[in-house]
Amino acid sequence: MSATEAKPITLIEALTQAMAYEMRNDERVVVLGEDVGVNGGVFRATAGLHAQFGSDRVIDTPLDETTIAGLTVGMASQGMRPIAEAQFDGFVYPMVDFIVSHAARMRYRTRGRLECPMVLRVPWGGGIRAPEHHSEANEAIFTNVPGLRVVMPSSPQRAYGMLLASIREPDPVIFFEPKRIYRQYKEMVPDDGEELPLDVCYVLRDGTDVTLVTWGAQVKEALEAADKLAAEGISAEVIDVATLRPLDFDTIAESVSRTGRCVIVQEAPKTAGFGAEIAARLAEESMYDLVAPVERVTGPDTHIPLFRLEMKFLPSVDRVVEAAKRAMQHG
Amino acid sequence: MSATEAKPITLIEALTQAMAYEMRNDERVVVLGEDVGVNGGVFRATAGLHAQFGSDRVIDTPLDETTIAGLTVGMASQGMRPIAEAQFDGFVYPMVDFIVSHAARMRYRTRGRLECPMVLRVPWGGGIRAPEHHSEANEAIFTNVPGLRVVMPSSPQRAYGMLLASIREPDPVIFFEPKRIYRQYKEMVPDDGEELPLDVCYVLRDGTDVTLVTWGAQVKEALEAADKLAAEGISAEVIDVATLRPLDFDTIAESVSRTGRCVIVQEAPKTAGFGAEIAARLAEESMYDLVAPVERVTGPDTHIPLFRLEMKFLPSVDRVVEAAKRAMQHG
Amino acid sequence: MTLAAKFEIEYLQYLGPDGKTVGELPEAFRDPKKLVPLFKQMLFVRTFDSKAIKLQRTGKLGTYAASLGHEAAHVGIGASMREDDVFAPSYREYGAQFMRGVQPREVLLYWGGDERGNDFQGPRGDYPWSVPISTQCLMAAGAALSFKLRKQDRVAVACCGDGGSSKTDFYAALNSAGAYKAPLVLCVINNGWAISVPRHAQTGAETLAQKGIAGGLHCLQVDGNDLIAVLEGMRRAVERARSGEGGTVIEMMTYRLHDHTTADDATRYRDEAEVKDGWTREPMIRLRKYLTDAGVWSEDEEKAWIAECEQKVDVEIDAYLNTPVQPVEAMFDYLYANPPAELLEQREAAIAREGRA
Amino acid sequence: MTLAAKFEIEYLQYLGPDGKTVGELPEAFRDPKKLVPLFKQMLFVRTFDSKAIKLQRTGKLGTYAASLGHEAAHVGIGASMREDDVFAPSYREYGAQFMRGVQPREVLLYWGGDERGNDFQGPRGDYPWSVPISTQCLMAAGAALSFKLRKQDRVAVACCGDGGSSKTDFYAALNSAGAYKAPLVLCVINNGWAISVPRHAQTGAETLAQKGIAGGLHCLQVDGNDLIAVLEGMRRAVERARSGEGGTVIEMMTYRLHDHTTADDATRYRDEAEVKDGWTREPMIRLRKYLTDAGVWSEDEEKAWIAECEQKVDVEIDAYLNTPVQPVEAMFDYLYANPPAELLEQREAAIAREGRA
Ligand SMILES: Cc1ncc(C[n+]2csc(CCOP(=O)(O)OP(=O)(O)O)c2C)c(N)n1
Ligand SMILES: Cc1ncc(C[n+]2csc(CCOP(=O)(O)OP(=O)(O)O)c2C)c(N)n1
Ligand SMILES: [Mg+2]
Ligand SMILES: [Mg+2]
Repeated sequence: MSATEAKPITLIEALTQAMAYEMRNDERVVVLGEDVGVNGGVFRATAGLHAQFGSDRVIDTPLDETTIAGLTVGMASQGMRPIAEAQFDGFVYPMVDFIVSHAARMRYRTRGRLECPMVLRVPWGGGIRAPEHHSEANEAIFTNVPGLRVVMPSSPQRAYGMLLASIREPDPVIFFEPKRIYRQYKEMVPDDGEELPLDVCYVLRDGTDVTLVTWGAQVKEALEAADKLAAEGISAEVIDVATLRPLDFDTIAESVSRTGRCVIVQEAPKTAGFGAEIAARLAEESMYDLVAPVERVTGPDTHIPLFRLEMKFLPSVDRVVEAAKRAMQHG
Repeated sequence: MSATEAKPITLIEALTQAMAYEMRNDERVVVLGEDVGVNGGVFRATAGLHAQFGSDRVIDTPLDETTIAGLTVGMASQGMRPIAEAQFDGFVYPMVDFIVSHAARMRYRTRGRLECPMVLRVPWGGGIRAPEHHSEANEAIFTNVPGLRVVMPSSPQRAYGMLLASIREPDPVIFFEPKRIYRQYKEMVPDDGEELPLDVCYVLRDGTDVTLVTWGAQVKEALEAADKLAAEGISAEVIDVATLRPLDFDTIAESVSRTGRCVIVQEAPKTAGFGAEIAARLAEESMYDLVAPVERVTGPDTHIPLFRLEMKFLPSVDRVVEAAKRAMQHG
Repeated sequence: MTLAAKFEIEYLQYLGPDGKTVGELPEAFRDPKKLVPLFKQMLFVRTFDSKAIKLQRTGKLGTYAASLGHEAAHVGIGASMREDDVFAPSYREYGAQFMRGVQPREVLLYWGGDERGNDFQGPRGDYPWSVPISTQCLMAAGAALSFKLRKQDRVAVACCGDGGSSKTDFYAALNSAGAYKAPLVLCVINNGWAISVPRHAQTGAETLAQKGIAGGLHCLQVDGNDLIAVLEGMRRAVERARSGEGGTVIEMMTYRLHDHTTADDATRYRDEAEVKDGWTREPMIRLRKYLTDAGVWSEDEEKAWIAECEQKVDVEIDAYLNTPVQPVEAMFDYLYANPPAELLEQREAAIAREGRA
Repeated sequence: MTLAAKFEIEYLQYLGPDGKTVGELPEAFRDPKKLVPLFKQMLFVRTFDSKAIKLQRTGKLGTYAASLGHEAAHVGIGASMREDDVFAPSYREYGAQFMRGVQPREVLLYWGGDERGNDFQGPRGDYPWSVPISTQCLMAAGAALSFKLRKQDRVAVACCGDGGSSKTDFYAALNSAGAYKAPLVLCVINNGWAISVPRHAQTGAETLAQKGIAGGLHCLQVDGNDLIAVLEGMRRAVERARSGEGGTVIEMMTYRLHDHTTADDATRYRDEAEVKDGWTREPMIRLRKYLTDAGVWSEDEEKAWIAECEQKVDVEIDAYLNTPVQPVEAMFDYLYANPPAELLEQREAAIAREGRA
């Protein structure tokens, strides 16, 4: 076992560290995907794993996402714990059938006879000046699917702890990785094998006037917006949803019960994105707490454009600030 | 051209009638899918079309949904107007990649150089005692995807008019067909080639106390619930969403501005289903109109069970009535 | 002309439709006595089939997919596997499954709309029935890969139909099994039809066996109505797989004598004459003739055995019919090993609602 | 042994790495003069490539996929098509595309992060670049089917890589084209690598050409560094398709001399020696030698032509660099022919926000 290193690491390094930890401790764990082997993944998430664990544990696949998904389900249902990598968000669509029709219901349809403990890692979202089909915020493809867990960590520590928990989880986890913040900043992440829960939202900043709820890369925008708002005397609470499914609505509701206002920040296009679920829960369960209409700050209802324009698609700090101020005009 | 027939027809007959009408009038229109030819489709939606239009217009495909989707996009982008059939809802998942990555953005990514005028017909939902994977309410897979239209008619007349409009639409349409009501009742549907708009909700029943909003097979439950509520002196307005994307929220908002209460009825599992979007819009735009929390009556957050239990999964009239009454306790 | 590659695909047949042997029998299956238990198994399946169809016709079963005509293929497959191998069926390979310990009542429960049908009491590692066509082939490739990685002496066997051989998942299975030299046997049960779509409309390939060439798999075509050919083909394929030589695509030529399922009406799309012809080539007649000629089977034995089969099946049918519907909470159970709190709340609410109803 | 089927796959090579002919040249390509414009096209592409890479290195272009080493294959494909045929590229077949009228500035716009790069001013019916691997093959099958149904005398040609030949969409394309005998030519440009994954890890098949057998397509393997072999292979394939005989899978053996894209670092996974060897077999040297030996090309001509190419490319680069970024509303435009009201509202809001910014 490698010694706990005492230097801060990035989010993507935290992912590598988590995989290596669990591979050392559970030989059922294997990694598979395109270019995950010698190359260490196009983002380097699996860097070093092939050298450390060999070709029977770190497996390059033929170039086909249906294949990756199908093999993963096949292996998981026979007692392995595969971690599959989708090279980019835009390439998960061919995996949808196996995820929805098999992974998400292997346990259910066999009454527990077979299970499907797998993790699908998906580098997620825009903002890295990538080519076409490499920048999709498509979590809503999975959030209405029963039997899945859908998570999206947004810090090195949460990435480490939540990936460990996802690998250990006996049911399938869709693990979105906000690639824009893969290397945004470093944090101390002790390699202690401590997992984090897969059913809680994180309050990253306390506030009293308005609750900013978001996940993934937009956590940064929300925190910056909170700074700006503070400068104008508005106290914003910031919540990182972290696990979309199952949603820890209690944490959000509790916050809104104090602030009375909620701004949901979502990278995906607005209509029927996951933010709608949070707004819906507020409309059902927090109506009497709300003093202002719920606000959604999202991508527009179009495809994320190629990179010359993509930053105009993504929710900006300014738009979050404006929405919060609009909310402040009520109540 | 066949004479307009003067007898009432079912929803599925209305679909056949619409396809035949448009195939007579636009030779670019072809039908393709598994068993759509001589067999007339497993639900008989294409019955008679092969005899009438021949193998070049009514095309049996190899057994592969990826193939159906890919060929359809290929044909549509070369000037044809294909109507593809997914045999059952549970088999659309392998089509997701072509729908999302290509159909929904062919025009967008080529700046209008190529387009993708296609219809994907999807027999949808539970309640017909079908085998596994044949009863899925999975519209949320598509409702967060820009560039698509997502429709779901719930009467023979709307089926006819909306299918005509969908075929004529220059952009891709996902056309969900609530199979439980394929043959539920008949209506006079003149074969006059008149299309219906793809961006309006239908108010099926006026009311003043509560608005019941639904789509697909649950329209029946909503109407029956309205009857029951009327018997108890509660006046329910019933709205058939009919087109999920683009959503005619104005009609819903206008209704709620009068009733102050909204019950959303959705067959799909609750979390992050399309009902969430409607609730979210209410939370954003109708907060000051609402006198009661929004209610969602949905399938539970699990897979629809096999048919011995499936009716316990589907939203029942009683649950809609209860939700409406809960709403009536407010305001 | 320089050749980049060349291929030949063998066809196996040992027992003609007339029950006479064709060429020399393979070593392993020369003793007709050894075939008797398999013939009995085929008779059992046929009995089960006809009773299941009747159950459906009288409203006591949902849609049912019969195996009529496929008995030699299915039983031959079942006979070729070890207990700890893994089987990935489509939805009608009862012959193979019964031999692996699946109970007839489970088949009935499944088509009767009850998830417990998939909870096979016998082969705990086998895949459940797979309605999404050919996805089982790719899961089986994953299983085979996991055997190879863990150095387990096990083979994965998957079945799909002629229609299923068009499915991209089938291609993904053979491509990946080939890439990894994984111990996979893909059985394509070519019964001529995929619901209403005839074999020739599925592909321009002259055989379905040759699809394996695309992935570097071994390819074999056998008379799927000839139990001996199925056994010999499977023996070769399974041995190859077990010895690390890689996977095989084996096409078994048979015929679907029944409608696709009880929800289908084949008269809409297929000629009576073709079906009639199919009956002359079906698997039981020839095997019965062969075994009777060999003196290891008789009409009396058959009568007695069929009576026994009927009794056995009736016991299973009773067990099925007397299995109470699952309680409402069944639709929440087994969704997650660790169900989220919200789901448990929905579960409680559903139970409470039942209590009230 | 009874055979179910047998197959042979031909390999074509006419020009060895040394520039000497191998065997008899095909009728249609015996006149070396006719090859000169194609060689010039190959030189143009190579010039373009190196300038594009430089642009990327200096931060003026996004990720770029070079075509270095693939020039014979790409140009040979482009030369074999008619204007009204349809081409479905992956993302690096500039050689073919330039011949069809795609402008270098469009390539740059695309990799420069601007959708207008896909709005080819030349071949209006061609498919845009296809990042989702091999999906273009299946769309091309749909195009081919539509030509057949409408009795149009047109052929669809798609390209994918060795990696792309593992993709289920590739298999779906060959399966359906075979089923419909549609006029489709599938070119598998086997350059040895799919990013870091070597050809042998993609499949157990000894050639990629043989994948066509799975769908009953004609199969052919050619030396993809030999322009004449590419031309002759394509001629046969396109003629077959045009005459209604059906589709072909044609594997072109070449080598990726550059990193996968500018975002890749191939030294992480591939030997320098292999690349060095690749350079000895690349397509320009042999063709230059052959044409020079034949007296139809000279060093001086080459110098002059390259100078011309550089100028041409510089004009295109200028055009690209001077293309203003699209206004913010571009991300709403062309999403729908008839945009929904709500989208138009979002569009207005975005424009208003820009005005304020
Ligand atoms: C993905 C998918 N698409 C469509 C269907 C509907 N369907 C069920 S069986 C069948 C035909 C299967 O034919 P074949 O593979 O030849 O098997 P057979 O039924 O003849 O045994 C079809 C189209 C399905 N179950 N799954
Ligand atoms: C569906 C999909 N998966 C993954 C990728 C990422 N990717 C881009 S190119 C490539 C390798 C392609 O290799 P090959 O098909 O041999 O073509 P080449 O780049 O060598 O020309 C991969 C994996 C992608 N673009 N699309
Ligand atoms: Mg069949
Ligand atoms: Mg390659």
